[in-house]
Amino acid sequence: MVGTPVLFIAIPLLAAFLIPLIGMVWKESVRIIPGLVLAYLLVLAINLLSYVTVNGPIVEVIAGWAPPIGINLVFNAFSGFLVTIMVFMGLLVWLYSYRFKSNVEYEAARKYFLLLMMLVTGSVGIVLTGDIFNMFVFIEITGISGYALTAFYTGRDSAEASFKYLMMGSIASVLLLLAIMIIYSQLGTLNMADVASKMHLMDPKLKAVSFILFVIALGIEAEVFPLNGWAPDAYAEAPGPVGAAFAGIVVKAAVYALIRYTYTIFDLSGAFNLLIIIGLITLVVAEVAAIRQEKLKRMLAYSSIGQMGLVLVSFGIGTKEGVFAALFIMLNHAIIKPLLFFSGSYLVYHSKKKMISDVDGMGKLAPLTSILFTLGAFAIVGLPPFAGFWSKLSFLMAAADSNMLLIIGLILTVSVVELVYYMRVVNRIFFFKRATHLLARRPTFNAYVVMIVLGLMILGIGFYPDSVSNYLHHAANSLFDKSQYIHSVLTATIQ
Amino acid sequence: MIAFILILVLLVLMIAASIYAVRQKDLLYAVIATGIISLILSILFYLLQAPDVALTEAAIGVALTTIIFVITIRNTERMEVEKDNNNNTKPAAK
Amino acid sequence: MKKILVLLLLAVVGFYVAETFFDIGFGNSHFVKNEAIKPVKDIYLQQTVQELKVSNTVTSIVVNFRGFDTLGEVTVLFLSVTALGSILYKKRHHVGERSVLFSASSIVTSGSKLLFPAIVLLGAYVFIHGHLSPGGGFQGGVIIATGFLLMLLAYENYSVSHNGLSIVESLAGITFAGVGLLGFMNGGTFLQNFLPTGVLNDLFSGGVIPIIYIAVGFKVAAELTGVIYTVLNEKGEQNG
Amino acid sequence: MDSTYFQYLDYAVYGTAVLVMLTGLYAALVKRSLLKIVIGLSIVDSGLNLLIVTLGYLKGGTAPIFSAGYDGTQTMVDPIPQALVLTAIVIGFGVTAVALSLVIRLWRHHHTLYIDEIKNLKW
Amino acid sequence: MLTLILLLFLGGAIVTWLGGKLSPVVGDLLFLATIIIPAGMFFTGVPVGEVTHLHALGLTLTWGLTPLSYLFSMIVVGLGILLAIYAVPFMKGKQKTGAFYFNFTLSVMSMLGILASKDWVSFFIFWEIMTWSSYLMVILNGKEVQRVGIKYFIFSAIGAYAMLMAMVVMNSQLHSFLLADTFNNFQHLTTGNQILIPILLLVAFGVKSAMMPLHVWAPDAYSNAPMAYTGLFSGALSKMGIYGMVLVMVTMINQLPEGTLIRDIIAWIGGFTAAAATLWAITQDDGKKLLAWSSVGQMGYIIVGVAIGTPLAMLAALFLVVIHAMFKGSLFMVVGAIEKQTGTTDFKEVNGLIRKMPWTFISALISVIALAGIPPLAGFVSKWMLYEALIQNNNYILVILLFFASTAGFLYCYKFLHGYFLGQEEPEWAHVKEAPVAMVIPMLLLALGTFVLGTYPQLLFKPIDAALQYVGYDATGGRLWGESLLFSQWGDVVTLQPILYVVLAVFVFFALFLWFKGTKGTRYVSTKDISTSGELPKEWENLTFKVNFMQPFERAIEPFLKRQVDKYYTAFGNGMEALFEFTRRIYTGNGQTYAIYAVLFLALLLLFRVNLFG
Repeated sequence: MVGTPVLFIAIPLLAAFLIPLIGMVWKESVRIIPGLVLAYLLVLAINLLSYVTVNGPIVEVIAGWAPPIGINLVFNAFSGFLVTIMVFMGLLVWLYSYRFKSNVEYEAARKYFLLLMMLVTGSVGIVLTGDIFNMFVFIEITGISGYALTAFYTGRDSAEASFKYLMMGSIASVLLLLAIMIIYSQLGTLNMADVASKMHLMDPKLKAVSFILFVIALGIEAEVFPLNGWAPDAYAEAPGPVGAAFAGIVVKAAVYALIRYTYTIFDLSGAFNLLIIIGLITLVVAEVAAIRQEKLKRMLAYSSIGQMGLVLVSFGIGTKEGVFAALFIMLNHAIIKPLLFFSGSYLVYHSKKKMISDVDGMGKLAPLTSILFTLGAFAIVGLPPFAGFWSKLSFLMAAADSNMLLIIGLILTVSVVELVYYMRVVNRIFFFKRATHLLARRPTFNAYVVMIVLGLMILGIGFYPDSVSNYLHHAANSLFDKSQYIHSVLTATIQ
Repeated sequence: MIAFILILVLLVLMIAASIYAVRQKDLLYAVIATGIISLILSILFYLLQAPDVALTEAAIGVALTTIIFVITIRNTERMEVEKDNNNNTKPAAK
Repeated sequence: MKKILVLLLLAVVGFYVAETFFDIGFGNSHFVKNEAIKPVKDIYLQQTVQELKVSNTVTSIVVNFRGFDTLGEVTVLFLSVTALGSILYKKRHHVGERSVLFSASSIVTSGSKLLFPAIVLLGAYVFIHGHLSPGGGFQGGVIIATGFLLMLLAYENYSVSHNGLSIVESLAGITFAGVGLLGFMNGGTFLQNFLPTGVLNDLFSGGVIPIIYIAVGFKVAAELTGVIYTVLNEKGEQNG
Repeated sequence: MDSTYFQYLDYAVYGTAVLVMLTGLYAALVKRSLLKIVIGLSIVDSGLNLLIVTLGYLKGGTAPIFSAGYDGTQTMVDPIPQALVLTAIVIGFGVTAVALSLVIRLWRHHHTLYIDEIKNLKW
Repeated sequence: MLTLILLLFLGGAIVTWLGGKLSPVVGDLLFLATIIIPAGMFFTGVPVGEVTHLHALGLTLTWGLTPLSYLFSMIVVGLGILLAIYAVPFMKGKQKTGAFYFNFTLSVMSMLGILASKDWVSFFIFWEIMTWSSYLMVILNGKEVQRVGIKYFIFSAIGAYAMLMAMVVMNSQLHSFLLADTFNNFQHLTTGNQILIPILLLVAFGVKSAMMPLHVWAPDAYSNAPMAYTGLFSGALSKMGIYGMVLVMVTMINQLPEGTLIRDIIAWIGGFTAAAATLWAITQDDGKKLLAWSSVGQMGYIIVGVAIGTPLAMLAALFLVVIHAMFKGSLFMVVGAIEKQTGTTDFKEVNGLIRKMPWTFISALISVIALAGIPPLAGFVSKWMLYEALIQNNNYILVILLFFASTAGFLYCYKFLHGYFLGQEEPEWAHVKEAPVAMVIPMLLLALGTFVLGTYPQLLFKPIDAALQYVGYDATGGRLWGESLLFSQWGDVVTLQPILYVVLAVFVFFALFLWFKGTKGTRYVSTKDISTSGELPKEWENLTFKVNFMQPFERAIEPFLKRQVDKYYTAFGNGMEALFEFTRRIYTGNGQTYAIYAVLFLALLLLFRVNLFG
């Protein structure tokens, strides 16, 4: 083992505190240090993930108090998998915006990269932590970074989006605290594994209420339908890379939290049906709203919400195959949606309003970006042989195994809608005449690298899905094995 | 007995203050009412055997939060504009 | 219409939440009566005396048992300062143009001058004795920040060095995280105590807890001052 | 403090806390001024904090501080909710500060705090 | 070997595309190599029955050819090669050549892949690759991309998702994705699924084969794609639907008690498709559109044959599959050549090209005769056998319907031939030259192919026979075609040759006659020189006699034409969009409303807590 999970939190925090100091003497460091930290974390994540797939979960004890007493971090195949994705995406987002922000002043750049790093750290913390209240703290870290990043551009309506986000986030944190306290008042502990092992003792009424509060609170973060009003605004108004980070990192963490509560902590049978219902509604409404969008980023945002709905449905199936499919969709979404955000924000870069019609005829001006966007669009709607197909197939197989024919039919119908709006954009890119004479902005070298890496990953997973399926299976098993989770946490000792 | 009455009075005051804060159109008064809520809260915390929290609430809730609210009000507008008379007093949107 | 709907919804939500808490009960042990349930608080109350030699249990929880939360919490504050700076960021700074809440009379100004050191001392006392008596890093830090607030309000031209603030903030943060990492290197886990714990109710007791709490105190003080300073410097375009 | 009187308070404190929360939430949901919304949210936080601290209260308990005068027999109130509330207060302050800075930004941009005017982003 | 071929196609597609960026000539050469080399390897190196296994995601992908798919893959490869050769001069000087080559190659690859798939997953993968590559072709010229392209894609997606649903449902119950397993264990499915799955699959294949209510994409898509591709599109790609339909019909429907009912319904749909599409074809004034509708109509015939399902009907259908690919390929090439040389395909504008483009005319003539089903060409054989099968099966009304369609078909055949080639030469087209050799030869070859197959149908019957025996038809006496009157009466060796010789003699005689007579004595008048009853025509009035060529007829069928399915789909689509627009207003833009939603949701969940969590 090369490191321990706590470094995922400690190193970025240390760096965050160091950056203002070093920044005083070496200005470029404010851009470079977050990147170095994220790169280090990626190496760490990959190492730990390969260790975990062989040797079983790592439970890290903090402050020397074994789990029911102290806080602990759990790096198992499931959380490790998500952490790896998140850190990787964080690194790519950093790389993408490294030059993107070169015209921004030092002060703004420092804040941007700092907040970006903390956004990733907060999300990673949500996934890693084994403590209910600690998760709340990390949700707040993520939230505040998110609010600030959403409002980063002063010229746009970003403050409005950020305010909506903050309002919903505040409500979420209130409900989350209520739910945490209800659990604590009954079981006298805050440790997830401990709570999970004692959950059956809890009064079913209180259990249901606290679960509902959790669902609403985390649903707000996970962009579940009636709670996701903030999401399209935030995605659309945040800087392009931040939108990608929301789609690729933050939502994943929120969904993780929701799933952790549903699968591990609570033992409510109705919870899975609830997941399916809200997932379906989210999917349908989001896709339907996406087809009527006029702004590119909003369309992508709604599409992202829709995908999250699909993930929830897939988790709600409640079988191992369903979990596998859900993780696969999450992985693909984490790869594809950032690609769409990255390439899409260059396609409409020249325009102020960022309408879909602004992409008209970009195929000639920016062929590579356009083709990458098209690749992303094809992949996300699940056209073979790209990455999205395999996740869709495994999802449908899981659903069919559970005899959910109506759900399959509904989801496929919605997929047609999804296809339509993506194809409309692709058509516009390649076959429409340019409306304006503004010049397209050439992506920076870094942006090209990032987009091409993502494109190659889409192709790679598409042609050789087995490259990731092993990790996915481990992750699915690890989520499913509740008793093993509890056991490994509660018997953890100080290494 | 005294503690009991004190707590009851505080609770009633707290509710009253919160309702006042919500209904008051002058935001400055509303903010001061929230400061009062925090003050009552910190006394309640003390009575509920939570001196640490009481101290924190007193310092943060009463002093700092109120101050930044006041500063914000100074920087923006003092009166809340309600829908009923929006035709007359609502500042024209850009 | 909307008001009625909202009131209705709030009534429903309030009813259920209140019912839940009434079920939980007030003022008595509400934990589920079962042998398997061993509330963590008992362990905390026991270990804070036996192991950590910290008399204020809340402090020992905040700094040691759940010190990780506190690290996150100071990070939240740190982030909110950064966020504030980023949200209110303007290309040109109007240095010295500050919104004036009231024009301070000479009594206020001189009083503030006298009070300021006392407030700072009080704050320092509070966070140094955080492990012994009520109070600690947060409380002390907030008190110090209040002192600065007083100065800022009293003196129109009083300014706090931005760099100074961020140096203090960073150093304090590094101390916190660094002590955590030292524990990681010495004892095996992050934030673990690696110093001798001393005697209960002694000023120099509790191992690293006072150190961390003092760092937290400095950090909170610097951050809150930063928050106030940033907001104060945001001069409104109207009403000024 | 006489604990016998406290049995009458059984529901009063919880009830007040919930009521204060609801009042704040009402402000956040209905009032049109952005600042009023932020005020409402901070009132919700206050109510929540009261609720949590109350949860940790034990009748006849003392503050969880083993000061020199502690004789080792009294029960202590639950320290954990207090520690959590400590964290929650500070976080709440951070969020409120960010919210207010956003309000200032919106004021700069729109010159109004009337929320119905501030919906450039929709559908 | 099969894997290698598919990989060669795929790699070749990318290399072609990149090479085209360097220099157009390199792109052309690479393109031809990419099509011809793997195709050659396919003909020489792939034995029927060889099976390859691949693994992906815990699934096994199985590839191998069966006699049935071999029959279809010959169409794909053959048509692919000829159209590739044709495409190089066709695309010369046009934009987006790289994209054309790329998608062309991928289409050929995906079709071969479909035919080689022995499991549903790879079948679906290739099916979707085929869909999007052909979609990119349809919108390649950039005209009406949002309407035509999206329409095509929506219908393809509906079909594909129906197939996806069917296959996952089958897999969930049979635990196998293998085509053979799903067909053999069909009885193990639950009763509901036994009905559901064939219907889903028929929808999937019906879309691609342009079955009637699902056909609306076809005319637009066919006519909108580049003509060098439409041959493949109509000739081979739509046949993938037929391939799937054959599989479903002979395996699944046969095992269903309701099978005959489904067969009847499909047959009627097919007959209706044939008749209606023919009527539509007649009213078209654009060669592309006419051929597109004609393709839909011909697919109707094939569907009838497949749906009837007697050996003779299947034989006829499969025969028509092959020769339709040939003559329709040839005809689309003809239109492409005319488009290339004159720049338009409108009957009203082009005429009298017979002298300018004689070789094109000859291929058009032969192909049109084959299309119309006039002996001695191959079209006749298939139609005869189809009628015979229908009569044997007592489907008299259907026969009448098809007969009507067939007769009406003569009208558009004539219109096509006349529209382009006959009539007066306009001075406008004086400069027009014959198409390049590389374009003429493929179409001539295909046209002659229909000629040869009309004469020696056994050439084709043998592989069809093998295919049908593979899917379970018993051959009495080793050959199914013996059941047809056409062959049992006259013997299958000489068959139609006497007629052929007579026709050929007449043909040659007229050719010589025209040759010697020459064009002397022909009086040239303007095509617009017609009586106007004393009124002076306005400048913009096109008074070519071809305007309203079929007006009386059109007037007669007007009531039918009014009821287009397309309109209903459009109305449905608009309705949905309005609904969607309404739905998205949920996001009012007001943060408070969102917060109220959250509280509302919370209240609802709390109220229904008992229902949800007991």
